[in-house]
Amino acid sequence: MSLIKPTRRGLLKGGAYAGAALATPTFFTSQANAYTNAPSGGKVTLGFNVPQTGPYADEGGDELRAYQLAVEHLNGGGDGGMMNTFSSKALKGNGILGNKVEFVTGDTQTKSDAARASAKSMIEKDGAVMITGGSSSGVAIAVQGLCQEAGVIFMAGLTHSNDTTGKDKKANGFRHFFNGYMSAAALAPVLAKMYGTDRKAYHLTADYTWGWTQQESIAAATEAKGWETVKNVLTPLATTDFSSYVAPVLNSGADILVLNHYGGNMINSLTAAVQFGLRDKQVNGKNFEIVVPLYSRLMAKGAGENVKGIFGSTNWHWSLQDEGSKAFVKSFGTKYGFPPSQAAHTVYCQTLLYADACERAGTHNPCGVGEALEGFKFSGLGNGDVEYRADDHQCFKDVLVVKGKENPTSEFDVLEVVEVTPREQVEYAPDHPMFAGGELGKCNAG
Amino acid sequence: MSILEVQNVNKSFGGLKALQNVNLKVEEGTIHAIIGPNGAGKSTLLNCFVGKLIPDTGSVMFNGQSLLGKKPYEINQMGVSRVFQTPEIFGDLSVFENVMIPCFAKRDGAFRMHAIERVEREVDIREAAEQMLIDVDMIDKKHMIASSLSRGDKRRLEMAMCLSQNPQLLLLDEPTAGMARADTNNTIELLARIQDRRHITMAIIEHDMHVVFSLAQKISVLAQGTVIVEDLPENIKGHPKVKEAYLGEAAE
Amino acid sequence: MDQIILQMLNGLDKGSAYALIALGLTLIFGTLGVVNFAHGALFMIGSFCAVTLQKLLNLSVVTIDPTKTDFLGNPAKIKTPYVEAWFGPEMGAAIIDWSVPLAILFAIPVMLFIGWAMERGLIKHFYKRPHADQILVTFGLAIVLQEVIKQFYGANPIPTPAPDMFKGSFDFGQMIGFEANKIIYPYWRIVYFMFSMVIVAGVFSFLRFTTFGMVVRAGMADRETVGLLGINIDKRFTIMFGVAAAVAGLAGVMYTPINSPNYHMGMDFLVLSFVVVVVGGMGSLPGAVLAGFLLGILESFASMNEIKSILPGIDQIIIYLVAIIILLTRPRGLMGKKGVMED
Amino acid sequence: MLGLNKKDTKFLLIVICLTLATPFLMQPFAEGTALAQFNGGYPDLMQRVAIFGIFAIGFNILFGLTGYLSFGHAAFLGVGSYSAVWMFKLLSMNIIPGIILAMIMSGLFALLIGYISLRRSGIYFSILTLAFAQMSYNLAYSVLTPITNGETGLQVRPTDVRLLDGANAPDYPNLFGWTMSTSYKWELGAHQFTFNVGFYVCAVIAIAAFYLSLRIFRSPFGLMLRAVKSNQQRMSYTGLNPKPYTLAAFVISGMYAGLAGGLLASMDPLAGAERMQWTVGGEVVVMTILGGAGTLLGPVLGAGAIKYLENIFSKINESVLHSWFSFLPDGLEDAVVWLFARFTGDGWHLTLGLLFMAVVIFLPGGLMEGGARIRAKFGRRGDIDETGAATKTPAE
Repeated sequence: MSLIKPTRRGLLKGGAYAGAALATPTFFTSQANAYTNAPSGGKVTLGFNVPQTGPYADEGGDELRAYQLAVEHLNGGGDGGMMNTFSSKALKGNGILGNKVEFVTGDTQTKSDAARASAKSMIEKDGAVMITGGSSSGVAIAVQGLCQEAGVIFMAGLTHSNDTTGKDKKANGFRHFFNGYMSAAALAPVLAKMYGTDRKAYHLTADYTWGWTQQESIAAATEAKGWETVKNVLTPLATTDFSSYVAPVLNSGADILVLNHYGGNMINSLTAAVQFGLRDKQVNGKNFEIVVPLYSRLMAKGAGENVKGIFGSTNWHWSLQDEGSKAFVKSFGTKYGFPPSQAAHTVYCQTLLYADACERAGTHNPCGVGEALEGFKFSGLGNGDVEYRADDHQCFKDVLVVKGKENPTSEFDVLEVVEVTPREQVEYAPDHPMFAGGELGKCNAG
Repeated sequence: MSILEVQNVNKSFGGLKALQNVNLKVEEGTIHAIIGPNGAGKSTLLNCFVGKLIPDTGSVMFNGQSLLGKKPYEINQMGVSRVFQTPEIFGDLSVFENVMIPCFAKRDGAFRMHAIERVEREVDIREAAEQMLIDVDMIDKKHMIASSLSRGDKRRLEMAMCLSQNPQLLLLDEPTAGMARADTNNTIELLARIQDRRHITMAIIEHDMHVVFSLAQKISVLAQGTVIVEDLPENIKGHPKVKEAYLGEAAE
Repeated sequence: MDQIILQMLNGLDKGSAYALIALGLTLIFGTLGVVNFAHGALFMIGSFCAVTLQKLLNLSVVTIDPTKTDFLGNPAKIKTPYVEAWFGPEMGAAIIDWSVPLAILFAIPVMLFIGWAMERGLIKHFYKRPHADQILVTFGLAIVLQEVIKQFYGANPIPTPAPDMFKGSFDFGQMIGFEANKIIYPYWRIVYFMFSMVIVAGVFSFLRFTTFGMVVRAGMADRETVGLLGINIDKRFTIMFGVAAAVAGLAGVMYTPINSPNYHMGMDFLVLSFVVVVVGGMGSLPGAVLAGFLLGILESFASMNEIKSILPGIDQIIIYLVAIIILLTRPRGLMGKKGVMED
Repeated sequence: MLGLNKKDTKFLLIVICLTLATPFLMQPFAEGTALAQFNGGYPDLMQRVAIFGIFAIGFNILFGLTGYLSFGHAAFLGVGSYSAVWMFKLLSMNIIPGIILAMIMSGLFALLIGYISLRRSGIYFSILTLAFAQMSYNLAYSVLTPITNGETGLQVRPTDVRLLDGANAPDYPNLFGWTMSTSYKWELGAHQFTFNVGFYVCAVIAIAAFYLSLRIFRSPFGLMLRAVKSNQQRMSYTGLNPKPYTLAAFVISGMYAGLAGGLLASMDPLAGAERMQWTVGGEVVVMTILGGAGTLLGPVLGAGAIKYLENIFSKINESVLHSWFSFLPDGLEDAVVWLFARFTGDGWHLTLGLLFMAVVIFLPGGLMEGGARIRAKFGRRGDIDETGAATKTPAE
């Protein structure tokens, strides 16, 4: 065995962890590397796993731009962006822990299988010590599970399902993005204020896990404000023409339509709802209204002027005027010529937060990094004062309630911020029933 | 003893009566020709024998068993093989494989899951198939792809395939159609030889009277869906009804 | 009752989209015997004809307005479309407003050309090849076409609204004696239905009443014989390919206000259109249209709450379920011909 | 040997050698060089190539031999994966019960779908299988979530029952204690080779699968299947019932798909509904045709080519390109990088589409024909040429 020597790299939590006799030769312990893909040679590799083909390719492209910007800033290039406004000053612009930051990219295709394959190749082939990105909850949960097994950190990208930090939470996974519950908690008071407390809501819900959790959250939050949920109709993911789901709404006695859809589904269902003239109607003596709980500016653009005046929530928006947001928009806008999306903002923050945690922990070891992130309080990255809660690795921060802008001044000016809901209002107990059933487990360093 | 007995068979397509009260007996060990003008219903009748069509009324008995409602492969397994007007062979396979398949069918029945055995080791089958190819003078073309054969060779191959099953009754649908005179004579000779050697009962549909009168021991004349005469070849030649049927057609 | 009428309308509307796509696909199957997996891509390209025209019409003169600023704090650029500069603001705005209907005029020559080029450049060489090869090559072409579109227009859906006058909806129920708000239907969907009827009628009368069409139909039935008559059937088939592409393209153009086009939409419609064609029966044009409407209507009914409460998830599978039942009870679909694509 | 003739034995031995040497073959470039980007010798990709190779070998038994084109084989892949993961959850993390159940369940499912779909032929058959697979996918994604865990996919959890596993049993899929993810690395100068337990499990099973398919190709049963493709009418007038033959081929290929699905889950214990989508079923069709339908080795090559492209080309982003072409003058560098970026990274689909078209146009028999042509050009007709059935002559 002088020539063949096993190394930790590429070892996905092998027999060593399990203590199985066959795969636990003693020479494992003599390894210099204490965790998966420990950086060597003054370089550290991050894996950016985003959708590059399929319906979310543009969102993935925007994420990739933000990642490149973050890497540039971490390595000391550019204007430093939000590194200058970030409350933690551990980052020095010399990479991470003195290691130059390099990255590899992959295509999730918005499919769990492809996303895991791509993440695995980053871990096994390229030696990535952290995986980040994604544009849907299914993918995020799948990759998060993989990273837990492989012993690397996963910094989730765009994932809004309660499950990511609920029943599928993992010790190695961290989510900066907000979730269905937080959307609902932020949105419900505004809706009650705008549309009154005596409303009857009709839900159209995308028939898969994310849709269900969001619908559950919205229904619960609005019902607490006095609304009544008349009906919840599940729509197949593959639906392109929502007419047959929208048509019965008017006759149901409901005066609000909630569209628990995202991406292409959202554009098509909203377009159909507006075409059917729902918003011009009076029901129960009130104006009929439509609500889209989760907005994405990139996607909302696809619905054109149908979004005008429609309420929803979003994680972040480029028009925010705090110092962090302004620095990020400037830095991103100067480099690419247009303002960043919320997906870009999230993944930029995630990259910075990871780098900062490494610096503070003094290691890339996932367990050390995880410890540094758990309970970490920070500000200066937009969204006010933020905390990465230790119990479930969910970020708690202010949530934006937005509305489709009536008179946009440019093609990026689709949404306007109606209210910045403070963090306290969207917080929940870690054992909230909507998030129950999962266990964080122990951090895994490979 | 008659091997095939057809009684009062009727078959119509929509309003068209293709077969009317057809009665026919094929004696064992003979060559029986079915002749008649175009559109007389010869092919329809043949299709009723092999399970491609089911008669509206009447019975078709083979060796005392009814063929009605049986699937083509069941009828074949009972001992009836058919040569088609345009050769039906396995075009993608080699000549040798074409002949081996009926040998397998004969030995193993309609279905057998012999997925692990090797074709190479099936010595009996290979020998039988090779002998058959020698019999029909095609052994030199053993490895050719069937679809690349000449038309005459294709027909000869099809005949070999049917014969290799050693059927009790061989149905031939215009076996010499489109052949040159020399080929036709070869075919006649081949069929005669087979009949001589193996005593296979044959029913032949044929236009070429040369073939018919060279081979047939009995002839049925079909016209307008019904058998007008069934007799020995020498009696058919000058039969007035036959003349009428054919002349009537010519007059049109 | 009002619900049933409403879903009937929805079904007709969905059905007209299915019928148009299937019609074009059947023209290619029936005439050329080619399994065209790029047909969904043709539909997608049609949609992008509308997008392209909209972009062209929105080509703008850029002037700097120092009084306003953009998101970075630089002076804002004000864009004035050329058409507004040329025809005056009102006329120009009206032209832009009508870009989707205008795109029909734009799409017809484009789609005819694409169809012609596809047939001459690629499909022609695949008539004698196995269906599997045709599938692979057209599938490859579909991917290439959609990737090219993605390079130009990105992956996100692009809004292409209907003209203002068709934007709202009208109360169909009141017209036939129901209460107000019982049966509301958008204008544009009525337009879409009418439009598809016109196209279907146009294709059928073209095939039935013109000599050209008669030759093509004869060629569909028996290509060799028509070829023996000394008629150049190949040339006509090429034209039919162009027509099929144009039908798919027009279906795409008019669909844009209903479904904001994205580069991926062709694949979404691909499977569906094959199911429709096969349910209708290979090689049968009326079958394709009939199946399109049948599946559209059944799909709409399956999504009714009353039905979903009895059979949860039925709307997920209804199309496939119907396809299976029809194919098992009618071996060649609703109106299929014997021997077409059965081997 | 092994019931094969000399040629086939030699062929099989070559295949075995190639398979076992995959960690070297797919890792030809030294680490740290620009070409290292093209190395594919890491566990996940090697496993995938082997697994999709099995999937394609099985599909080829149906499509290559009988000519029946199924678009629904993804359903069996999915059923296999779900069954395997359920075994991991309920019985044991040992992959044996999982794989066995995967094959049984997919076989039963194939029997049901095949029995119904085979009542039709040609495109009608294809659409029936497609409809079944799409129904399975749609239901697995939504209504059947309690069984399939829907969008997220079925995963193993620490809280699972796992009746047969003791307290010390590994938490990850293993073969009697050998976890699939264990890898050994061998550094040879600048080269790095990875030997992964999971890959070798897949490889051994793939060789067995290949061997079985070789036997089927050479058996009377295989001959009958080719007869089905060639002329069903003649077949039934020859006293053979085509239906059970075709159904048997369908079930066998369904079980191959189930085996592949079970292995996928064994390498990575998560079963997503996307595995049942028609695009996956289409992918195996494409792999088979691309490699060469009806040839023995072609489908495996096709599977390798597509998986390699998917995993390697999609990772070549613009910064990688810039690092390659940095020796060029700035303006030219940007232009070259721009051009290449159309075909790699987020443009990898374009390369895929162009590859399909190029192969079908220029190599009608798939990649195997390309190989045969190259050999012909060098004036040598190797043994594999005939035994591999690469040429149009049927291997008897």
